[in-house]
Amino acid sequence: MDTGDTGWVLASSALVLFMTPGLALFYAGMVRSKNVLGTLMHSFFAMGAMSILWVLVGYTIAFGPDAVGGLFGKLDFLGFSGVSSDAPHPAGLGATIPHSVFALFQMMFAIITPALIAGAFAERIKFSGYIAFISIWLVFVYAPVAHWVWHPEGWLFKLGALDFAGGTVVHINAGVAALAAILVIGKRRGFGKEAFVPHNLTLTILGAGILWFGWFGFNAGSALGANGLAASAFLATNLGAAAGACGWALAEARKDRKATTLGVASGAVAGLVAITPASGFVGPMGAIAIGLLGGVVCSWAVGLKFRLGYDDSLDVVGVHLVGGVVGALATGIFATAAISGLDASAGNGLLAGGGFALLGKQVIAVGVTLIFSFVATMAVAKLVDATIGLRVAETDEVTGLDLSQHQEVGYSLAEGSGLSITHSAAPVHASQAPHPTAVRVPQGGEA
Amino acid sequence: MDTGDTGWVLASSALVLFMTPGLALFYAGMVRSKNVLGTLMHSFFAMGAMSILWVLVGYTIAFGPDAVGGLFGKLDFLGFSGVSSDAPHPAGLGATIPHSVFALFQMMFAIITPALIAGAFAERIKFSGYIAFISIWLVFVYAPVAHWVWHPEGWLFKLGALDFAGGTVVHINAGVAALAAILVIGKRRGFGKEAFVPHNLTLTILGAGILWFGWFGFNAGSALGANGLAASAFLATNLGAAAGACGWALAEARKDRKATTLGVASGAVAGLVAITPASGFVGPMGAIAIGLLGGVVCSWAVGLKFRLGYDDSLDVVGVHLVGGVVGALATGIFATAAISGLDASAGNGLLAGGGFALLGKQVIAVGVTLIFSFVATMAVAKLVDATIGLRVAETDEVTGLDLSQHQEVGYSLAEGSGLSITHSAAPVHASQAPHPTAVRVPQGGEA
Amino acid sequence: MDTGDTGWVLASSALVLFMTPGLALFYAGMVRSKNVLGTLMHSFFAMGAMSILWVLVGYTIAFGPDAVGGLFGKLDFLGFSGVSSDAPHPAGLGATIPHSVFALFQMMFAIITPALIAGAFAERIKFSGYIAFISIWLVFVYAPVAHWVWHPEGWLFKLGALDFAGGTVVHINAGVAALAAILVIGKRRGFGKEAFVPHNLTLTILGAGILWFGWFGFNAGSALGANGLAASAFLATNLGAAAGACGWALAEARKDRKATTLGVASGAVAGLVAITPASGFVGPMGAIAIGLLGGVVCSWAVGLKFRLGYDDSLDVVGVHLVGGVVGALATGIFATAAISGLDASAGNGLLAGGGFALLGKQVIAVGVTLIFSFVATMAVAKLVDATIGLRVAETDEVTGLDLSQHQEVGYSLAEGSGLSITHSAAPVHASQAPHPTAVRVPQGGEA
Amino acid sequence: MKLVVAIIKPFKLDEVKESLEGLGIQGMTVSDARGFGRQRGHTEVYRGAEYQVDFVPKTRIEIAVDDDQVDEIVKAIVTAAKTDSIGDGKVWVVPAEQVVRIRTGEKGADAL
Amino acid sequence: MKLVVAIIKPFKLDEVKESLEGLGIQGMTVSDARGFGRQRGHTEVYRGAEYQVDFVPKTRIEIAVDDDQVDEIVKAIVTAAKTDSIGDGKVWVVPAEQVVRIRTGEKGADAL
Amino acid sequence: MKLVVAIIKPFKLDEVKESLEGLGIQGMTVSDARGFGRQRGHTEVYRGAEYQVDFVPKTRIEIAVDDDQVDEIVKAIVTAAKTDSIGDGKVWVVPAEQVVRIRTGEKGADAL
Ligand SMILES: Nc1ncnc2c1ncn2[C@@H]1O[C@H](COP(=O)(O)OP(=O)(O)O)[C@@H](O)[C@H]1O
Ligand SMILES: Nc1ncnc2c1ncn2[C@@H]1O[C@H](COP(=O)(O)OP(=O)(O)O)[C@@H](O)[C@H]1O
Ligand SMILES: Nc1ncnc2c1ncn2[C@@H]1O[C@H](COP(=O)(O)OP(=O)(O)O)[C@@H](O)[C@H]1O
Repeated sequence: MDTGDTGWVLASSALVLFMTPGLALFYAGMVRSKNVLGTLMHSFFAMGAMSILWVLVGYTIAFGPDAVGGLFGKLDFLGFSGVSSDAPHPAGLGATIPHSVFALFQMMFAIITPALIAGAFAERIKFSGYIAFISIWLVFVYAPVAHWVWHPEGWLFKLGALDFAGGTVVHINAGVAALAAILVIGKRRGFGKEAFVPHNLTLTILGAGILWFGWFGFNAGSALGANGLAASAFLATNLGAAAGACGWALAEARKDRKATTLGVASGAVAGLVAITPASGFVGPMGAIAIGLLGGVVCSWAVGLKFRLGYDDSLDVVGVHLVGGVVGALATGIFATAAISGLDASAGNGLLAGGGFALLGKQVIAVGVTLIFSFVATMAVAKLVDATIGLRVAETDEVTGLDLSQHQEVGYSLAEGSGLSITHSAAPVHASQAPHPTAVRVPQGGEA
Repeated sequence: MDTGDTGWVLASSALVLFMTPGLALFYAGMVRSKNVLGTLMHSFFAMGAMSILWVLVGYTIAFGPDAVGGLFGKLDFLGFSGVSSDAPHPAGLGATIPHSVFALFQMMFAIITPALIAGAFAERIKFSGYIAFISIWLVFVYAPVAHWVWHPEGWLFKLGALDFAGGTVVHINAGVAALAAILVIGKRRGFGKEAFVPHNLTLTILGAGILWFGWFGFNAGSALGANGLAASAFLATNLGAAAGACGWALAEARKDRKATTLGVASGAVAGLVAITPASGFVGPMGAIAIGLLGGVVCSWAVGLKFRLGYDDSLDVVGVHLVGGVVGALATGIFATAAISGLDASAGNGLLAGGGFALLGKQVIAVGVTLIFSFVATMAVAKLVDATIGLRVAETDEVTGLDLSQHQEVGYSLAEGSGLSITHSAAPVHASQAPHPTAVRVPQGGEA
Repeated sequence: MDTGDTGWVLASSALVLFMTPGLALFYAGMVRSKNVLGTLMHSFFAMGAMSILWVLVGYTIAFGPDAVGGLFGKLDFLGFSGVSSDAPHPAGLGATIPHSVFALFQMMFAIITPALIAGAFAERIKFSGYIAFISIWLVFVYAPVAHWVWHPEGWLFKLGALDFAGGTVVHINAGVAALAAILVIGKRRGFGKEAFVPHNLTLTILGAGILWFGWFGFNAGSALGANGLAASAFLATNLGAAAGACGWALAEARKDRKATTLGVASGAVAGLVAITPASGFVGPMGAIAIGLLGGVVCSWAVGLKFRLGYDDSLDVVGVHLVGGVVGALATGIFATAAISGLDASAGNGLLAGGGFALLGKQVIAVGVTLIFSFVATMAVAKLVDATIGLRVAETDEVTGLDLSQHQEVGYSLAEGSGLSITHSAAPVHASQAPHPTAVRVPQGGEA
Repeated sequence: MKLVVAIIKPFKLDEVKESLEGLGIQGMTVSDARGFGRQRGHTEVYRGAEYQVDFVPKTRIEIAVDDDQVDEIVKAIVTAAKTDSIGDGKVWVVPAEQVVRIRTGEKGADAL
Repeated sequence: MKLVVAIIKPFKLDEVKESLEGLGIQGMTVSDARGFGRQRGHTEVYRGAEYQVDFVPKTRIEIAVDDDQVDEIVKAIVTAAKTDSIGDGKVWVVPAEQVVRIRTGEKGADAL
Repeated sequence: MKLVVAIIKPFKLDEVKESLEGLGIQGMTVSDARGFGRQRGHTEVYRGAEYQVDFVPKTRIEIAVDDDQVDEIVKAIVTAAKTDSIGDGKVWVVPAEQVVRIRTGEKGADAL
């Protein structure tokens, strides 16, 4: 066990965990204020439920010894049994770090991926339905795909498809799941007619900053050590984000001569999404190209929902699905064995003289993930919708998720004093005040 | 000196320092907007004053060579003299890292612990009195307890009581100090009659996210190296937080079928508090159990203040005292020598076949800390109250701490333009404008 | 390559990158709400543009093999060509870490330094002009100064002037550039007559917390390894910040008996600025002294703008220029070879018995940087002003940067529903709604 | 001249505005308000403590109009703002002795 | 019909509301305002620069009432809102020519 | 007694306030409003989608005054609030049947 490698992957794990509160803010700033808490909750609760589910069963399906044909893992690591802190993962995932460090690093990916989906059906999903949906999705959709792509015996891994830090497993997977889910859940009341504008972009910009920061752990941590590979992944990550921000801004500037703050933040995220699968395989120039591509293409893709008429509230499809596909394919184009240290046959993309071999594998990996995740997610969504229900009642949607799902409001800035209190002691429910009143307005709520 | 271990503890120190701004936000979001800055100030100023006090005198009392009977340290490290950057702590605290790294890591704990207390008397404490209170408290209450528990010659350490990262030293200590302090300071005007609702929960959720992130440094950093122990502490920390969030949410759901965002954030913190003393001693399942326990018990404990009638503004007693006790005792139940590497006699709790030996020691450590900290804090609070004064004037409380203590307001969102300025040059005080005016409303203030 | 050192510098690079979103918030909270996004954008866009510019050309000018007389580097590293991930920087900058790690660590400095300047001309600069200004400035002002001071063949380096982490290169450089720029751009409409008060100090406090956190990477990362030097730089950084916070608060308390939250946050930043050049050269007591000095002097310096009549919106001159000079000179006074490990002749300042030798060199370095940066920046500003233009139209300034430069508003907290939407599909521009309306008020905008 | 004041549900503002524009109304002034009435408020829960909020968000519209337009305007507002559920709000009319347009100093009907 | 408008200190709203409910008042509309008057404002300090704020937060209450109730309502408000310290505020009464309940179209007293 | 209501551009509040103080006006009540009228609003763009905002921020001033002061006050407001650009706003006057100072119970002119 190398202390330097172990320390770096531990630090990276903390960074990736921190991405989820970042995502919470990034998303929450874009919804209307009456849904700010409900949106924060989608990410925050995932930190709770997904962590536990991962330990109990998710991890072993993804990274347990292959059960059959590279499709999913055996249950050896159920409840993290046999996940040692003294020895590495038996299959050599992170040969210089304890198995438990690899497992907890992966846990952070299992938290944020389901949380990413939540942006698509923001402002209208039922909280109980949401929990059921992401829980089933983690086990039956995320874990298997992770096994295919990242486990040495996974069938896409053996095929030779490259995904350094989660282009297919995380972004395409979450993005297409988002599409399937919103087709089941339907549009928000007033979509396309009413204006749904971000209620607090300072949260969104801060969230984007936290995502950028945490993404260094996401990508450079995926080197599973503090080595040269981590260094080039780190560099590529920063350049992907930077180029994505510039790309989106340029696209906006070309269109109406004004770059927007939300655009630049969105572009950074799009660039990060695009560079994720490629981060350990490309050099600085390749990273800049991929980031630019991600920013420009996604800035166009977010408009599709209005044209095609699906309600992807916070553009999970436009940014994560589209950006993920851009990145996965670009990996087949820009990958350079000289950077990744893979042998030329496996690590060289089109421009590095590897021909179409790698690109072809990338196409297969993308296609398979798209189909499997779409179909499987559709099934999960329909199941939950038919049982617990995925959609809030119309009046609850009008009132907002904060009050209808959580009995809270996000902001009480101009609150007066002298409000009465219904009752104080937590468990008691009888009113203690004859005329209980409160003069505060639930921000953004409706009469 | 091992660079990997040193790097990890440095990174952990940064993470722990970052917890205090996180705490500032966590607390500030829950107060009324007229007190938002005063509450942020409690944490932020502690980063200033406590750092210096720690270097000057606090550290040597806690970690200097034992003076007498394991009660406190000698003054050898006064002003950090003799705290080397080339050699480890003489008593072998962190054998592979420089002494200065251990000392600065501990400095971060000495910052946040007093800041934790501030949540209890939020919205009514005088700033000057607050500074005096936490300064004296750090030296005469925190430092000695740290010596007892963490110094190899500390009497509780020698007794064999276990506290991996601060269940007794930090959370029970701060929690009971909070109780003592509010008994001296008294309730907020209107407590139990007026509604004191959080003014901006986005700050609180962000704060909780930062706390979760920083807590990895707090617990896994306490392994003082990037090793297997750090790995299992890191894992336990994430699971404690996750289970705490789920536990609180479940308790709420059982009660009125709605989980709240504030509840989930509070549960995560409660879980983190509970897992802190146990983090290096328990496996994943133990960590989940302790986190759940912490979340459920604290969700009930926060109601006590209304029943018993003490005004613990932000539930420091309900979360840190109660959660700390839960964790300290649970350590005696779930501790497993196989995880911590201690020998069976010292490291096995009840369920690991260690019998009641360890649990008994934990009970003693908890009891002693409760009594000492309560009595000593009561004395400190009464002293400060009798001299400088701890409580703001009633009109200042009505106006809010922001204006009355700091002459600022937190938010001026809808500010108009064209305000006149009394005077510009910082040091001058004579008015330069005949009719100085400003059309902005101090948010949440009162006429 | 040492994994511990590499991991620490990678972690530090992430921390320094995170400072820029922190700076964005720190600044954005202090402007009027109609400029909040424009101000966030100044920092955020720098993360994009400066990263790319650094890779393409900035880095090689700063850290390429010396071209002539220690003035600037050769173009060997154009586009990061020859920046290896397996071998260290040829000139031995970071002998135990890959060259690419050193290069990306430095990239983060190249992002935040131009962003620092933006605080001076906040609320009135044209976005296009801003981009042009910082781009030219990075290449022609920042990169050369970095070469002089930090490249082993840089002429100030060879002179023996000490700047551990950027007192001259970053803070004095940005501070004096700010002064030059605002002399070209001019004052905000209403400066000195209207009241420009911070619109959301919670952002500013959070930003200060993030800056403090990230600054550990900035200073301790500059040790380029996880060693004793990093340890003492880390310690000095925290003490500088702490003492700065206390210093500013004390100065306020002396003046009108009230310490302000903004003052404490500003003091922490001032202390961090002051300790930056000295962080690797001084012990804890020296660090406290320098931090105090920074806090007190800057708390006075921020008043100068009103006396002398220049409009330094967010006090970049008062904090970064003045604080930077304080720190650079203090390095000549408090530096101790025993801490830095330099030989006595080079590393001992006045108080350590080194006489005036070092102090003299510091004076030269400061003076040269002041003159060069002022003149060069003045030229850049005038050039951009004469071509693209630096200042927004008066009506745009009145409307605010958010709407006039980016067509966005920061907050829509009390938004009603039922707004119509002009058109949905991103690229289409014709109105689709007969009577498009929206009942939301652009916060802080004007009629 | 009269002053018509309407208290409506916020999400109805658009429809009201459009129907008034239909009547050739050139301007109006709107502000946020909160109403107390037959319509119930809601409950909030923070850390187990329950709070009853009796006030609900409303939008207040003020329109200065010529006497002869009052009735059609009131009718238009009532029609556009109606949801038939409790809390739809009120309209009242107050006499305005003079109305001036600041920009031009025009008085009475010309000021509208 | 009359319209009673009261400008009070925000923290007095509750007491005023309760005493009005005592008189059988079924509804009212409230909004945030800021007042300028004899009551002094406060000073704010940011980075050493001092700012004087002359306006203080107030709450504005509007109640449409039947003519015969006006006096008792005004009295009730004055009693409930009084703190005897400067800045307690004002109450004024304006004639209302008609009042309509949007939901039902009811007019006059029935609309309340 | 009369009630003078003015809708002005927010950044003009200061000048209006000062000129009223010049007339010996002791108090006023101000609130935020948004106006719809001849003055155009603005466009916002989020992720490529464009939104038209027709309402512009305005400030609403209410002043209870003695009958004989009405004209000079209206004139003073019009003069101070004028920028000669569209959107300067309106002033209207409404009869006030009584005005009471809460603190003292004083009525009429004494209440001001
Ligand atoms: N007497 C009144 N004076 C002023 N406003 C009133 C009065 N009664 C009701 N309102 C306003 O009208 C709104 C709707 O009244 P409410 O009684 O809830 O429903 P409805 O008008 O449909 O019977 C209230 O929220 C309040 O803003
Ligand atoms: N002439 C006026 N017209 C409208 N509102 C007024 C007037 N005078 C005072 N007010 C309102 O009444 C509030 C209290 O008035 P003030 O003079 O401060 O105290 P008091 O009414 O106790 O003498 C002011 O803040 C303002 O909102
Ligand atoms: N009929 C009206 N009733 C109430 N307020 C009005 C009316 N017409 C205009 N206003 C207010 O006056 C403001 C300015 O009116 P506008 O037509 O834009 O410019 P101008 O008054 O210069 O012609 C509007 O924003 C609105 O707040």
